[in-house]
Amino acid sequence: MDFSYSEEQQMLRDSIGKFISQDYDFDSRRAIVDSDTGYSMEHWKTFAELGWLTVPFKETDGGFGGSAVDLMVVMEEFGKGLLVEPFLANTVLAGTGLSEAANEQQKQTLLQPLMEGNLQLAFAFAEPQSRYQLADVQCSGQIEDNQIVINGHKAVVLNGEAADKLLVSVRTSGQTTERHGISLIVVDADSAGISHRAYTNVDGHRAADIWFDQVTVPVSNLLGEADKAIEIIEMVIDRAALAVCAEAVGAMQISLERTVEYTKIRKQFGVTLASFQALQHRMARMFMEVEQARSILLMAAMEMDRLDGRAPRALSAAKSRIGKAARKVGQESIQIHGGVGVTDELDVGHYFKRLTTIQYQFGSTDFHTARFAGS
Amino acid sequence: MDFSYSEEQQMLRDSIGKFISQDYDFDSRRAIVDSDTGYSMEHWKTFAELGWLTVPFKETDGGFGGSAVDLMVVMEEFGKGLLVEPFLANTVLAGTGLSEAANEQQKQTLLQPLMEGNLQLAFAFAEPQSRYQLADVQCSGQIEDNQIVINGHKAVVLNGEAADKLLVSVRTSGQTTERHGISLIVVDADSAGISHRAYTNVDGHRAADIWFDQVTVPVSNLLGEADKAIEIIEMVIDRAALAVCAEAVGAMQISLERTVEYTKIRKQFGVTLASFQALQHRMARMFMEVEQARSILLMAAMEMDRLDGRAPRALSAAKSRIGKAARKVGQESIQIHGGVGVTDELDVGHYFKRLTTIQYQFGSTDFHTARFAGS
Amino acid sequence: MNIDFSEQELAFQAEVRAFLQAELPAQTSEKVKQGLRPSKEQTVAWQKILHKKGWMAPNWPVEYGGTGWNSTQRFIWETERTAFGAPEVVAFGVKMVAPVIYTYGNEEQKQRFLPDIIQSNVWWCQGYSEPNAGSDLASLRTAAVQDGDDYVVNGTKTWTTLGQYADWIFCLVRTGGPDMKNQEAISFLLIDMKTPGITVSPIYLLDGTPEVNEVHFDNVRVPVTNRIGEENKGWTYAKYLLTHERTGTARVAGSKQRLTALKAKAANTGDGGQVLSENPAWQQKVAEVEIELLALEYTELRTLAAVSTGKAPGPESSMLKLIGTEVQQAIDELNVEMAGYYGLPFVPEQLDDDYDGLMIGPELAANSAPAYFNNRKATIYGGSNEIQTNIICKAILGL
Amino acid sequence: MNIDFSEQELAFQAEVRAFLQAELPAQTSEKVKQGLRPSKEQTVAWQKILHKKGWMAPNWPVEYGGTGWNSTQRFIWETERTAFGAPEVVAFGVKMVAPVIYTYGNEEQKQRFLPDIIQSNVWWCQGYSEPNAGSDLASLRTAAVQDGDDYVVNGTKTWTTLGQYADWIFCLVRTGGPDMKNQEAISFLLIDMKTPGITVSPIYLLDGTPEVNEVHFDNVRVPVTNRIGEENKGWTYAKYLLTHERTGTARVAGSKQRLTALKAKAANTGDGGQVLSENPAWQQKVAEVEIELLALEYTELRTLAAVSTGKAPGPESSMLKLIGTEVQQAIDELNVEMAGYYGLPFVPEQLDDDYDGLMIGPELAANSAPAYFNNRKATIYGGSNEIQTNIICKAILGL
Repeated sequence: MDFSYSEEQQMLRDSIGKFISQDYDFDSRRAIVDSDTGYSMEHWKTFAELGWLTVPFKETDGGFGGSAVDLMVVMEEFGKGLLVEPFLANTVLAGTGLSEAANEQQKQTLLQPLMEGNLQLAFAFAEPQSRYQLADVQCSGQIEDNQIVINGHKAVVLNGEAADKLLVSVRTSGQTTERHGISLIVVDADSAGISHRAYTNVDGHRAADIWFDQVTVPVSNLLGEADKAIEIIEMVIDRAALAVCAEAVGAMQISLERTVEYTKIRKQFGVTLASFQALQHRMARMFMEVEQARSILLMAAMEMDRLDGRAPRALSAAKSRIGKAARKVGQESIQIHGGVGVTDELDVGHYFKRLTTIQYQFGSTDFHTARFAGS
Repeated sequence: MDFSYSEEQQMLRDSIGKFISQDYDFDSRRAIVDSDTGYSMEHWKTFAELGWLTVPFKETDGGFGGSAVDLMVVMEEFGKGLLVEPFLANTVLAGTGLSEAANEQQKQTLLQPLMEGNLQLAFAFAEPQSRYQLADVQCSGQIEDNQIVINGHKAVVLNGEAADKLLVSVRTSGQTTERHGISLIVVDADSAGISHRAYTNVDGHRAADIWFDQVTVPVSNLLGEADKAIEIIEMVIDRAALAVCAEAVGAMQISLERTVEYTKIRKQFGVTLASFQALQHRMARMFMEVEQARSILLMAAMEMDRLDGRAPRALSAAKSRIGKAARKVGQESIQIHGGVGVTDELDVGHYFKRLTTIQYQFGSTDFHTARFAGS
Repeated sequence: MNIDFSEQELAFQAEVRAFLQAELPAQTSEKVKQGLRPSKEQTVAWQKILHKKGWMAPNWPVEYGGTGWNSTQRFIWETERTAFGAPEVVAFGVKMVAPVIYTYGNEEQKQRFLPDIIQSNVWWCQGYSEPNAGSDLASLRTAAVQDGDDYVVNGTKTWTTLGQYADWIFCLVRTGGPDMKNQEAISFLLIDMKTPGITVSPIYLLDGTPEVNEVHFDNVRVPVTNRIGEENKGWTYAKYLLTHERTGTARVAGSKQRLTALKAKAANTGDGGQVLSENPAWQQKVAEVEIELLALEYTELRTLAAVSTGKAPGPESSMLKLIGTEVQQAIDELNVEMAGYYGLPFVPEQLDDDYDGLMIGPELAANSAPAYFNNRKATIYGGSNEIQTNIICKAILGL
Repeated sequence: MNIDFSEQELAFQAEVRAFLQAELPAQTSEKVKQGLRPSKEQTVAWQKILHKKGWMAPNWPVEYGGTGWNSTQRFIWETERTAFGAPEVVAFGVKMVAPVIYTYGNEEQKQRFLPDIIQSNVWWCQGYSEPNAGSDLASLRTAAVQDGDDYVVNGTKTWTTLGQYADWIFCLVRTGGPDMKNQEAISFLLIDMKTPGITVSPIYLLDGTPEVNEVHFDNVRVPVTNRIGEENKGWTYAKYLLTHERTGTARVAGSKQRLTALKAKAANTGDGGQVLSENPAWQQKVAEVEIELLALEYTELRTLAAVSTGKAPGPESSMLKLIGTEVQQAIDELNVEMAGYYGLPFVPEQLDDDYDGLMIGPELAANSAPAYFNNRKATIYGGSNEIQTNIICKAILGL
């Protein structure tokens, strides 16, 4: 057993930490969130240059290594800075899909430019009715004469507006909620028949609802085999869940630090907030939440790298526990700050918002608790 | 809407309060628990003389009035004194069964002596496999030639040893867990074929497991119609659940008082425990638990007296909420007391024990939460 | 002890329902049912309808225009009002400053201010909190120095809810010398927001709305006649008001209405081939909130019953505020959870009355996260829940 | 970063398993698996087997008879030991007084006491707490006054676990004058329980067992040579021991074994025509405890990893104690809940080794409530969880 980071992992962590402290303070982030695109192309290029966009990919594909622990290192640091650049949508979601299912040619035309920062992707898997069941796919893909005709509606697609290409889950056979019959297809975002409504999420990330009306693509745009995509999709979503778990741990750490600092400065009734034992004990509980969250995150990342089939159970344990911690730490950080905590101007509220949305992405706390119990 | 006690209810409450403060202090109670029978026959006669044993019965049957609110008044006071006399087994469980299902002759021979304190009864409804499902009855009652032959095993029968007669639920037709086919039968405790193993429960009450081996009684011992007893049994158990809810509210009030008092006296690190804000806030939470428990108890008792079919839902709300409160208040009272709280010598631990068993009698907290949700 | 309504009470209930049925504007009630705040115009219009009916000020003494309702009637009114989706009246005038005016104000002040309040001609806001004071109201710094017939007020008030709409503000200001104890140095002033030297700047909350404001006073002249009661006795009046404010903060009726809506919606929300309302974890969570609310309803009824027998609303009102806000926030959170992925998009424009574009997400989803974020304030303002806990410790448990 | 065992570690695991398979007495392990305490004889017999194998004192330095295991080996040992139902060694000797003796004792004391501890010839108990002192260890009153070559000890110690079995007791006593600060007036004494003037009286706990005792000292003469280290420096040694004691209090392996047993039993427990393990509310509760325990396991592993790189076990051990005991108590409570009505009967005789009467209730049920009641102590003793929280506040958060 070994709990230490490798030298590469330490360097990676330090370089992201340095970037955030130098180039990604709270005001810079706010300007990015408020900008037209919602992310900084300049930063994105920096990420590519520093090799961060290659982290979750195998060395054979030209990546950094591709371990879950590597991904965890990156996302935890991103969480500390509340980064809104579309790393999750591109590198984690779409990237894992490509890494697992793309053929050599697709890797050349999609994965390579993705790692170089020259291609924007989105992974369109959720639908208005599907909630967290990945096999609940109504979006249809009719295969005929070497073509696939897509119809349907994909919900809350991260990076859905900026994406050049979409990876879309469609039903090519079988009934809604059947595991067999789901396929993944690469679609150009400017194909005829695609319309979308873009928006900013409450956490500052960009997303869009996307409608497909008789969108036609060649069969060669299939990612992996037809009808057999469900396991790929599950791997992608579990990976994304791990990523946001790590992000949450980073965000919680900052929330805790900010709260403890604030209570040491802020006075009420002539003494600092930190001198109230009732608040002290609640902050101690926040600390334990962060530590337990960090522990189960490590467990899940390491289990994921073992490739022995226990990853989904471990991931569900982590998502469930970290969801609980994110809720507690987020809510308490606001409550202990008091009035100023609910204002837009203080960063702690923005950590709270992200800690909230993470609870409901890629399976809610309850969903993963039940999946764990049933496994 | 009226939240005040009637004059009779106030007198009833005061007379029980007086009895407990004069004749039922903690040491007297301990002596009773440690005695052979586990209750005081002298006290029982006093209860009869003061009319307490008639409280839950209709005036037409010679009772005090029989409202759920009346019963609540009695049990809340009993809870304050942790009374172990078999009021719940006799008056509430068996008594409600008789009140609801007995014919005139049975009322004469059973209900009258019960109210007079001259007959000990027990209500044998649970079985080793049944948990909280009242229709899960395997104990069989074969009806043949004006006789019923009973075979089976009843679990944890309150007052099972002292009882002169047992009210037993048996399956006279249908399959296990079927609602139709269950009957209630009066059985002499000394009938041939009955064996039992008696014990004291962890809360100081007496109970027994009882085995029936070809026990034969006349058909006239049926209580109500054959095969149709399930609704009577449900009413009995809901009534008993209300009774222990009220008992819990009384017990919680004392637990809270003892804890608050103790922290005001007990010093640590040179100051009283009461001066630690972290403990203060936890005691405030205990207070709110007791108040919320009292409120929902009132609600359930009043709904039960309306007889419009909403009683089970209201009762489940109360049992669920009061179970939660009993857990919290009991555990916190021990923790805040510290070491002395886990010793046998202090009363607070005994309140904790009773607050624990109440959570698992007549449907656990989870059972009633689910019943509420499904109603 | 019973919970049945009398014949008279049932008749009152019928009257209330008939009134709401006939008079409540549909667009307003729709907005309320979605958990949104009606516009200033919608609010004032509804309050004028209430006044016409004579129901604007149930909390006032009859002599000033109160309804004379007993606690059961008020309970019926709140229950029905909420079920129909009628907006709550804005509290600052009718529920907050008015009781202070009719209790501690002089005859001239009553004549001058109360009619405009009950007729909704004047919008009031509250100037209590200050930057860096938090729940510690007694430590305020906004100073009023007498100069002839006026006070000259300087300082800043914050968390002034809907101050952007307000015509008048009631303020706690420091009139005593620096050697005087805080609580004996404070006066209660009524200030016209149009007075020169007042500027209002919005504070954006986590949901992006400028619901609260900072109000800056720069040499603002306020006639001494606008002071309520005695100089340096303002803390007494404010405390009276704080207790007053806390009753009713349980918002039981509102939470019931929201839970009903939530449950109905969950029965139509997909969840892995089933519906969310059949999911056991969801059921349990909803049941627990519903049960807590049921208990709270009876805790409130018990308190009201005690008040109606002449007892003052005591420290128990702290518990109503505390548990009431916890229940509200639990419902906020259930709404977010129910929305699933559709809790994420922030599309405030689709909440506008005149929005006719494409809707993102199902009903109740669009405002779920913003409402959850915004309403974290509920456990902070009006005396934070920590302060309420301290009150319970001191005043009830004697700790 | 990885969690695989090395070849060497796998070999060690195999050795541990083979040893336990061959040497652990069946009756002892059966008792442990039921959550019961083995008798004194069973405990000592097992500890002598351990000593024969050289595995009695993994926490000791090798020079005194320690195993020299690294943290992974200790983790493997604890996991396997618990899975097989081997009793924990009694901590007072080998884990508590011994480290103080070999760290602060003189050569003669080491020679005299350590062999009897590792060979389980002498049963030790602890004399720290006093009536009315609680978690405030520094405020103790038991006094030792020097008289010639002896101290004369007077006072009372309490919560002395298994003091009825003990041959020796280690005590904190007050040796300094009344003007000296508590923490600079305490010495650490080793006392033979057979010394005249010592009486032991049982304290019955909520489960009816006399697990702890009061130990009274009435002019008890203790040779000055039985003092560890310097006079009035005892607090230093005790603090060292307290930190030492807290690592391992997480009891992760024990809780895992109990959860496994609980889940197996729930699959055979009827629940309304189904089995309890299929009940969604039950599943969720068990899953939450299991997940918490999984996180705690890794929190402990992280701490051990830090220790193995040379860091002292720091204030993080407070968290291990705190969450570890909460998890233990959660499992206690699940056992009671699983028992349903059979959680009620108190039939302690059927837990005896030689009981052959009728059994009331299913396996695990009989001891469920007594164990739950008894183990409420877990969050109180060894420094209450409130004290651990204070340590986290001060030492980690700097509050």
